Formats: sequence, structure tokens, C-alpha cells
Amino acid sequence: MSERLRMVGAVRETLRDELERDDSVVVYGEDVGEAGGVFRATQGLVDDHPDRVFNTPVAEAGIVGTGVGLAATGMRPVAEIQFQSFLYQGFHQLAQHVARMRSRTRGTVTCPMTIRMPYGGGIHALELHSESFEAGFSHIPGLQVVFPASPAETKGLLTSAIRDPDPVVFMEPTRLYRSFREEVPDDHEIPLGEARVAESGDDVTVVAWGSMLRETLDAIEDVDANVEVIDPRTLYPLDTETIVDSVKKTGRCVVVHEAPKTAGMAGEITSRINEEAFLYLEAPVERVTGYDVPVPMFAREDDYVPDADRIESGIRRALEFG
Amino acid sequence: MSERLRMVGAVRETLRDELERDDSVVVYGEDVGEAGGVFRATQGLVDDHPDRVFNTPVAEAGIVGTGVGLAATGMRPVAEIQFQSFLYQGFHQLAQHVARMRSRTRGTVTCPMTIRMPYGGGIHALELHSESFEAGFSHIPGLQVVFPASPAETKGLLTSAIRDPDPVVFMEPTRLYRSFREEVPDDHEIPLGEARVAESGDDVTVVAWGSMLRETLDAIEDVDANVEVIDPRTLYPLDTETIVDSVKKTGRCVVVHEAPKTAGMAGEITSRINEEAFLYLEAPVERVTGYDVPVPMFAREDDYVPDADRIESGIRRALEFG
Amino acid sequence: MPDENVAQFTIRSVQVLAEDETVDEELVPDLDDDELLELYEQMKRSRRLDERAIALQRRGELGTYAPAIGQEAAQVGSAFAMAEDDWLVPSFREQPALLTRGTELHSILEYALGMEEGAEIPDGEGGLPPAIPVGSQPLHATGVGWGEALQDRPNVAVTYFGDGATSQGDVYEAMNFAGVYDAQTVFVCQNNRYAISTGIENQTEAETLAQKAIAAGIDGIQVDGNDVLGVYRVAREAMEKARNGEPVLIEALTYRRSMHTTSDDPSAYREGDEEAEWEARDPILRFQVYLEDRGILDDETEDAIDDRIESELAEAIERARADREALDPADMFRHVYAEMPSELERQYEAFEGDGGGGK
Amino acid sequence: MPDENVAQFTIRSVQVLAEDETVDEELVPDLDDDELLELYEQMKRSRRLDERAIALQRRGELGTYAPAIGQEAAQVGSAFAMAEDDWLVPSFREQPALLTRGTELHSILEYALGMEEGAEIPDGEGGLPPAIPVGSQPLHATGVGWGEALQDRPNVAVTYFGDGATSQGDVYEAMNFAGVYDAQTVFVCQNNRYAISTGIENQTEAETLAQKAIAAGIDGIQVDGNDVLGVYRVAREAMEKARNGEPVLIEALTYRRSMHTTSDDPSAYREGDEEAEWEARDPILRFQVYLEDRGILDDETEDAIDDRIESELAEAIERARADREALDPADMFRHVYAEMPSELERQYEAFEGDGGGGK
Ligand SMILES: Cc1ncc(C[n+]2csc(CCOP(=O)(O)OP(=O)(O)O)c2C)c(N)n1
Ligand SMILES: Cc1ncc(C[n+]2csc(CCOP(=O)(O)OP(=O)(O)O)c2C)c(N)n1
Ligand SMILES: [Mg+2]
Ligand SMILES: [Mg+2]
Repeated sequence: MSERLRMVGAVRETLRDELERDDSVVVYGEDVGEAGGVFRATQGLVDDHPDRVFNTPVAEAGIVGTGVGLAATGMRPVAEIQFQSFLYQGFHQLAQHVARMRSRTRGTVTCPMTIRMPYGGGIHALELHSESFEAGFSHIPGLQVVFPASPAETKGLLTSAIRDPDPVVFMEPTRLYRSFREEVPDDHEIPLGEARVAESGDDVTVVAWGSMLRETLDAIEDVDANVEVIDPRTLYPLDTETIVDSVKKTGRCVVVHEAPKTAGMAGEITSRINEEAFLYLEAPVERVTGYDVPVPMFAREDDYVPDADRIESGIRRALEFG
Repeated sequence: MSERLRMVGAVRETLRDELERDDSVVVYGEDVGEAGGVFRATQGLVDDHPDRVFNTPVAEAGIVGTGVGLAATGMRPVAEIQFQSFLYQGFHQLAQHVARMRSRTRGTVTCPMTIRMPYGGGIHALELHSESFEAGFSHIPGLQVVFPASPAETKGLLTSAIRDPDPVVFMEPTRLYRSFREEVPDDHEIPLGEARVAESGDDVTVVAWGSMLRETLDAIEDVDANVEVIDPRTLYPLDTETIVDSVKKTGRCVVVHEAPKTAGMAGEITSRINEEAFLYLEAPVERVTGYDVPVPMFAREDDYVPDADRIESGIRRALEFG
Repeated sequence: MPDENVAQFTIRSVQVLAEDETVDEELVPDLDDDELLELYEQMKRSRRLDERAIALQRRGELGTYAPAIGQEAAQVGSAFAMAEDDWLVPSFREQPALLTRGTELHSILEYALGMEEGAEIPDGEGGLPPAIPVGSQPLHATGVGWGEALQDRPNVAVTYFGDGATSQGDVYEAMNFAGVYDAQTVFVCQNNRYAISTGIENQTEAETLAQKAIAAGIDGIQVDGNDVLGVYRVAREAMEKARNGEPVLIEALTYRRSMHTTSDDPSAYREGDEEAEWEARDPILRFQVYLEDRGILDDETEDAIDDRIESELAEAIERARADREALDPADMFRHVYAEMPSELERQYEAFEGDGGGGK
Repeated sequence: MPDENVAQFTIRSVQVLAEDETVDEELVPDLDDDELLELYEQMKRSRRLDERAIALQRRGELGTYAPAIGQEAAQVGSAFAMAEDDWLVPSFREQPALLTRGTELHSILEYALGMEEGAEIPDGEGGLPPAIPVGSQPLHATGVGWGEALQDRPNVAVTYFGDGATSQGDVYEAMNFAGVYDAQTVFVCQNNRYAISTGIENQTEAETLAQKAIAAGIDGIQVDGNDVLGVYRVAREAMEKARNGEPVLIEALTYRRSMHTTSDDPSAYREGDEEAEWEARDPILRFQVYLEDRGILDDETEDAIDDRIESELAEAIERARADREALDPADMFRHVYAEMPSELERQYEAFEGDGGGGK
């Protein structure tokens, strides 16, 4: 069975299915109850599971920190953080405990927790509603960092995340929540750590995830070359092999992300390509990213977030080098 | 005038001089008063300036957050965080406010705050006393991230940090605090954003900062090649030019850091070299870093932190490539 | 000992002008007619601004907007009690307080247009921009109140936040630091009974929010937040204490009569009945009757106020639109650091090279 | 209204066995001689462990160690009140509680040797490892107490932290969440008057720490933390409440008689006089006299206890040393994820290739 859903619907159906399937799943966060979350991703869930869907006080350290305890008792906490940057309020609990519980105790206590949150720009929201700190999260050993880019992938990835024995930071691109529908198959898992080749080509490789994947797919329509587009889907663990194999074929690569350029994931990917496909590289790895400025308020946001034009220019630069 | 000091003494003398020079400087943090801080970096300061040196409650969000307000009134807050990983308790205040106050208000409110803290391994302390999250901090626009590697440099860099009109995350390598003395000149500033060529050579470039700089200088004694060693000193802003010029000369580069490999600063530096010296590169940029594991407790810490041997191997790999 | 009481605490609650228009004459603050009219006008100005802003947002002209409808007395009453050089440290729903402190209408609109221009603090004025992360700004207010004390200045920092914010550890830390450092800070918690959809009963088991002060060892007091005279009175006293290094938490009991923000639909989580109940307790209405009863407000004055507000609003909207038109996107590069670092300069050049807008 | 008291709170303080050996017979908990002797023995075991550990550390054999000397009654009394399947959620100074709950001596020593082995939780036991970040673990205890409630199990989570920790927003959030979700959690704050060098008077303006509970709307109570009978009594009651979904904060008044950790030198910030004063109030001494007075403890039993502890300690030290010798550094790669990701596997291979130890 399958259903045509938007991404936000895919999140909801996944949560519904997992609540149904596994009595230990708890869905909680600010406004996830009656109101169904600010994006309605949890709408209706509390009606069917009033004992396992909870509105929390406005306190992200509390949300993340109680998850550590819930998990220890055998529950499977699936927390919603209202916007990515508010996870910073619970950053210490994430880095000091969620990520490390397994390693601190040699596997005798674990933290199978999923922390979902919208990230990135594009919906003209308030300040600090458009961040994407995936590089920071990926730099914390013990975490897994996952990015869906379509409704069907959301279902597969979120299902895997919830069932995974280790913590997952699950970053949902705000502006794809309602941007399109597609068939979403029932009960399927997409393994964490496996990239997807979204488009095949042999002139240049573009690596992009989340909402930037959609922008990239738009951008390549105007590029007169065979572009291979890779969606890593999880940034940690990162499927280096798929990226490296592609670059060995194309010799050129562009990495796209919304986060600021410096110390963003494009650097990491560049490094891995360097290490494993150095002799195949015909051009420097191009970075098309946000700038090293705080994401501006929405009047200037469109000028900050990479768009199809900027991605297209990046691809051209990669193609024209040398 | 100058004095032979250890790094911890250089910190203390700088704080003393700045408290003396500028009435708006406030030194505060956990135990920085009578006890002089857990590393004694603030010893004696409260005696001379009881009105501007404060023990705080154990609350890092409080320390960082009140700094925003203190700065707004015209004070110059110089906060000590007892160990780097406890800055995570105040991460939200750092990322949401300290870093952004200038940009949010178009320069009408600023936050000239310095946040000092020991980072990194090497003293066999407790769990979570050995982290180095410089990549995460450097990924937050609005912050400056500074690493001294010697007593004299500490004086110059910390003086600049305190006098700087914008916030600085000042990371002091714990294990260099007492490792050696050197002449520390009075009242000198080292501009933020300027790298130092610590050793000249033309076979291979090694980029290393903080305690890894010392390890690197040890390592190269056993390497039969002319190694150029660059200490960036500040990771944001990063003196790309000095690094790139060196790599253009050597064609080979190794980046060393204690932080985990994935999404660490070595990726960023690799990217910048790729972008600006691609055609000069004769080997992939080597990364000698911590592993993608939480810094283990001290029985295994020495196996985690890169040492001279690992750096030496990295240099050899870079030299032998191709 | 062996089993004895070692500490005792009481939370007081104050009301001057009740819902039914009875007045406790003993408690009426000493304000002249002009001042009373100013309170009234500021409340109306904020109400009209909110109404216009919602309409503009509905037409796609503004971004997400958080109306303060119903909370005007809680804010105007307290902000009016501030001295000229005191500091306003607001959250994102503080139109009434901002206007009372002199922020111009077009600035508020520009903020709602997604422009940092709307968060500028005019030179020489004490204040911080609206804080979006819930509960994060009280720590700044503590820092300000501490900094003022360190510099032997008499100014007080007044910070506003909601019932939801009291769940954030930061707010507790802010009060605790304030207690320790005798910070010149007043914490105004507007208990408007909702944090988005989450009712106060889900936020805490504490029976009052004023009692959160007890944990920090500072004073906490409750006031009817829809009673502008009561709020003024309590705020005034709190500020005098704070000026002497005794921080105070005020819980103003009020109600968010409208949506959380323009992206919110309250019908998903609360009944119309409840809203109707609170409509009757509207702070502006209550005060209007008070002023009319006492002959301070007549139709003519009322009309003059309305006209003034409408024309100010019309002008502000025009100004904001023009500023929005003239906005330079490249400004995002210009205010990150005092001096643009070279990597940022290169990004800026690339941006400009792409023709601005990254194109 | 118009100016009335709307809420009132009282903090009680309990003491059963006073410093001068007077006893409130009404309050004496119902414990038999064996149980009383166990309380005594656990306190002594912890004291001896701390003394030996300090000595070992001084000889370079252990890493940083945080002795609980002086706080044994606060911990043993409360941990002893726990039911078998209750959860211990400790900070880094909880030797007395850990031992009371059955943690083996060699585990504690291995933790102090910098080995994660010392933080393993034996299969099927409820407990979390020591938390190093101050104030971070009470939230875990709230989560545990909430999770137990959700699963209709009777178990309680008991978390320990210090006076300094109460300044962390996390501790407030933990109590507030516990109140909202009726978490089966008891918060044991050991007010040992110091956070490293910072005295309690610098930590907060609150006159008691028990009153921090008021902010969260949960019960708070004080107890003489050097009175093992009082602590047991108060803890027992608190746990019964918590088992019914009423979380409680206990403030145990005690004193950190020794250094903060082995890296600390208290003479930099406090007087010997003060330490001497508290030596006289030592919890073990007080209880020893009590037991002797009642003929429960005689020299023979005392000697047997001492011998047992010494031989256990000797064995534990040997075991810990051996485990330290046998430690495999490569284990650091093995417990990060359930399955090692490929990038980590490559790092692991490089590590092994370098001959382990990265060489
Ligand atoms: C740290 C943080 N978490 C979550 C949010 C999202 N959010 C915005 S307003 C709000 C509720 C705030 O409620 P309250 O403090 O009562 O203020 P009110 O909206 O009623 O004025 C939430 C959860 C946020 N802005 N910041
Ligand atoms: C978040 C955090 N900040 C700072 C520290 C450093 N530190 C370790 S113990 C301590 C004092 C704790 O005092 P208290 O809570 O009273 O516990 P006690 O040491 O007295 O048992 C501090 C500041 C830490 N471990 N974690
Ligand atoms: Mg509210
Ligand atoms: Mg203490």
C-alpha cells in the first residue's frame, strides 16, 4: 500500500505507524499535542495515543535531557524541536549525554533517541528559524545526522532513525514540508549511511541534501552537461564510497549546502574526495554554500540561501576549470 | 620590559594588565576569585580588583548570557569557562546572541566579549575535560576563534582579543599551561587573523595550532625533510593566504588537530587549499586528527590525541605520495 | 528542629482597577490626567498597530507577526513606570512596551518585514533588540542590571517574557544571578495563559509564576495584568527596589486574546467561550470606562487620539514600505564584524559579482 | 484582591539524631540492628575508599578523585531507603550511594583510573553512570521517573547533585518537568556548602536550597545531612511520594570536609577553623556513638567491619590494577555505535595499522 503525501504528511504517517507498531515509542515536544506541532507534523497523534504523545514545557534542554532517561527505561523517545536553532538550548545534553551514553558505559546504557526538527530557510519565518548546523552535529561522535529530501525518503529514513539503536538528529527541510506530494510506500526503511544517486551523469558530480537537493535538480536543467547528483541522505555516517566513485568517474565535484561556508560539511566532503580520489580530480571541489554571515532576517534571506542560479554557476565553474 | 612566564602566567598577566588599563574590563567565571581558577590563571586578580573580578554561580548559560548584557552597558566581559565542553551549557547564548548581536542590530549593539577556556587533552582529567570543538565555533558567523600556542603568543593574542570590538572564543591548550616558560614581552598585540610561520621549509607544509603545534615541532625533528610549519593562531578569521602561499611552494600539506576527524577544521583548510592552490598540490592534504569517537577517559586518552609519531607518519605519507 | 519550619514565603497579588470598575482608592497611583491619557493612548496605539499588522500580513505584506492584543495593560503600565535611561529588554511580542518607550511604528513594521533595520537601537538609547529564542533575554537584562550597578548608575533593566519562558532554565539562571549580584533588574512575566498551544497548566505545576522568584531568593509578586493602574503601581515599586539592587519578578496575569502569531490558529486548541470571557476583561475597555467615568476622556479626545494613531500608522506603513524597497541585500555582509575578514570579503565580492542576490 | 496573599509556602527541616546525640524518638525510623549496622558499615566503607583513593592518587596511581568525606550520611541514608529496582542517577562524588546500591569497589577505582569500564551498568540494574557536567543528570532522572510512570512500574529514580548544581538551569528544568509529568523522581541536593571554592553564599540569594522546589511546584524539604537516621526518614517518605507520582526535592545540609577533588587545595579559600568545626559534626562519628550507646556496635563488630573493608579494598585495588593493565585502547572504537560506521572502521584500521596507540 502507498499513499500520495507531502513531506509533512510522511512525517506524520511514520510517527503514527511507529507509535502503533512499538509501544515504547513516545512522541513529545513543544505543541506536538492538540495543535499537532507548528507545522502540523504530529496532527492527530495525541488523539490515538494520549498516553504517548506529550506537549512539553518550553525547554529544549528538558526535552533532550529527559530523553536520555526515558531511553534508559526502555522507551524510544522521538522528540520534536520546534526549529533547529532551538536545539542549541539543549546542545549540552546532546553533546555530553545523548551522543556519549553508549561509549561512556561501554554499551551497557544506550540512547536510541530521534530528535526531529525543521531546518533551513525558505519560508520567511522569524530570526533564528532558518539555521542548518549539520556540520556541528556531524562533528559530535555518537550522533547520526539524517536529511530527507522527499516524502517517500522521509518515510524510509525516519522509520530507520526511530528503529535505530543509536541517536539520530533528523533534519527536515522546512520549505519542502508542503512543496510537493509523491507516493509514499508503507513500512519501508532506508538504511542510514547510504547515499542515493538522484541523477546519473559523467561530466560533474553534485553533492546536495535536504532542500538543496531540490534546488540542484532545478539547476541542472539549465546546465548543458551530464550532471551526476548525489544525495548523501545521512551526513554521519557519510557514504563516502558513492561520492568518491562518482568523482572518479566525473573528475569534478560541487558540494551545495545552506549552512555558512567556513567549517561546513562541504569541507569534509572535499577532504574525503581529496584523500580518496586525488588523482582523478580535474578541478577543485566547488563549494556553493551560505555565506559566513548569520542567516539574515527574511527580507534578505533569499540572497543568503543558495538557489538554482548559484548552483548552476558553481557547476559551470567546476566544468570550466582547467 | 618582559618576564619569563608559563602560559598560565601569561594569561594572568594579560588579565591583570587589561584590568589595570581599562576600567570596563570584568573578569568572571566559576572559581576565578579567591581560588584563582582551577588552573590558577586568575590568581590574585580579585585582590587588586575586588569590584571587577567575580566568582559566578555554576551556570555557563548565565555566564555567557549576562556577558551580553554587561557588554551592552559598556563593560568588557572576559569570562572564563572552566573547561571547553562546559561552554555547551551556554552554547545557545553564544550562537543566538553573542555571535549575532552586531548583525541583528546593524552594529547598534555589539558584544566585545572574550570567552576564555582550557581545551584539549593531555592532563589526565575527568571525562568531558578534553574536548576541542573549534570547528563548531568557527562555523558560527560573528565569532572569532583564537588559539595561543606559547606564553608570549598568549599575551599578544589575549590582549588583542580583549580589546577587539567583537566576540572571541579563546581556547587555551590545557597541557601547555605549565609546560614551559619563555620571555613574554609587555603590552603587545598580535593581530587576530594572522598566521605565523613557525618553521620554514619547502618540502611539505604542516598546519597545526594550540598544543598540536608543539607536537608538530617535536615530530619534525625526526623527519628528514624541510618542513614548513604554520600556526594559524586564529581559525576564524583564518589566514588563508599564508597557508596557500606555503602550499604553493611545497605542494604538500598536513593538517593536525585534536578534534575528531569528521567535520573538523582540517576539512575546511583542505577546501581552501583546494580552491586556491589546486594546481600546485602534489598530494592529497593529509589529516592527522582525533578519531570519530568521544574523547575517551584518560586511560585511553593518549591513544586518542595525535602525537609526534602520528604526525610524523602523516608527514611521511604526504611526502611519499605520488 | 527536630521537625520545624525554617523558611516561609508568601506571594501577594495586587489589583487596583477591577473588572467591574471598582477601584481601590488607596492603591491608585499618583498620575495626572495627561499621564493617564498617555497610558490609554499607548494601549490603543499598540492595539491598532496589531490590527493593521495582522491585516497587512493577511495580504502578504508582512511576515510572521505576534500580536499583543489583550496584553496592553501589562506592558504599557510597566514600561510607563520606567525612568528615561532605563533599559527595555524585550521578547517578540512587546509592541506595547516598545511604543511606550518611544520606538517608532515604522521600526516595528520593518522588523515584521524581515529587516534588521527594525531592530536597530537608536544611538544613546538603552535597549536590546527583540529576542526570538524564548527565555533567552532575561539573562541579558541581568547582565545590564549588573553592569549598571558596577558602573554606579541608577538605571534599571526591565525584561519581558511569557509564561512559557519560565520553563527555560535561562530564566531561572537570570533571576539567580540577579539575586547574587544585586542586579538592577525587573523581570516582567506576562502570564497570558498560553505558550503557542500549550496552556499554563501544562507548563508547570507551580500555582503561580511569581513564586518562581523564591528559587532565586528574590521578590516575586502577582498583579492583574489587565489592570493598567495595578501594573503601573507594582512595576513602579519593583523598579525602585531594583534601582537599589533588589531585583523583582512580576507576574502579570493576562490573556493572549488573539493568535500566537499570524501563522497560528487558536481554534485548534482552545474554545471560543474562553476567548469571549477574556474579551469582557479587555484592559483597554476597562481603563476607557474608568477614564470616562472620571471625565478624563471624552468623545472629542477619543477621536483626536484615534485620528493621530491612524495618521501615524499610515505614515509608518508608507515609510516601512519605502525602506523595504530601498533595502540593500549586501548589507548582510557589512555588520557581522567591525572589520570584514578577508574570507568574508571574498564571499561578498562573489556575491556582488554574481550581480547581487547571488544571481 | 486588591492586595492579598494568594500563595504560601513553608520549608520544613528534619533532624532525628542531633550533633549532641539527642534523639527524637518519635521520628526514629523503623530499622533493625542489622540495617543500622549496614548503614554504619557503608559509611565507613566509603570513607576508607576515599582515604585510600586519595593516597593512591598522591602516589600517581589514580586520576582526579572527588572524595565524599563528610557526606556519607546524606548519601548512605538516602540510598539505603531505595527499593531494589529503583534507579541511582549520580554525579561524580557519589561513592557512598554507589556502594550502598551495590556498585563494586573495583568499578569505582577503575573509573578513577580513567577507564570507561568503571561506568558500566551491570545488566538488568537500574542506574546511570556518574555525570561529570554539573547539574546535567537530574534531567535524566526526571526522564527515568517519567518513563517508569509511563510503563506503570513502581520504580523511582533518585538523583544526587550539589549546591552548585542548583544554579544550573537544567536542575530547575528537571524539577519542573518532573512536576508536570508526575515523574517518579527524588532529587537529593547535597548542600555541602561549596562548589569547588565558591561558597553557598555566592551561589544564590535563596536562604534554603529546598525552596528551589517551589518554583517547580513540587515538594521541597530540608534535612540534617549529617544525620543518617534523619536522612533515611526523609528520603523514605520522599520515595513513597515519588512512587505515587509526586516528585520531591531534598536538601541535605552537610559539609565537604575534604578537598573538592585531588587537584584542589581548600586552604586557598577557607579557614581551618571551619573545617575543624565540621569535623566535630562528622556523620560517622555521630552515628557510631549512637550505635555504641545502644549496644548495637561493640569493638568486636567494629573490628570485623574494619577488617572486611580493608580486605575488600585490597582486593579491589588489585583487580583494578590488573584490569588497567589488560585494557585495550582500541575499545574506544567499539562502543560508539551499535555498528561501526565505515569511516570509523577505516580510522580503527589505521589505528591498529599504526600498531595501536597510534604509533
Ligand atoms: C528557545 C525557543 N524554543 C522554542 C521557540 C518557539 N516558540 C516561539 S514562541 C513560543 C511560546 C512562548 O510562550 P510564552 O513564553 O508564554 O510567550 P508568549 O508567546 O505567550 O508571548 C515558542 C515555543 C522559540 N522561539 N525559542
Ligand atoms: C557544567 C559544568 N560546569 C563546570 C564544571 C566544573 N565543576 C566540577 S564540580 C564543580 C562544582 C560543583 O559544585 P556542587 O554542585 O556543589 O557539587 P560538589 O562538588 O560540592 O559535590 C564545578 C564547577 C562541570 N563539571 N560541569
Ligand atoms: Mg504565554
Ligand atoms: Mg557543593
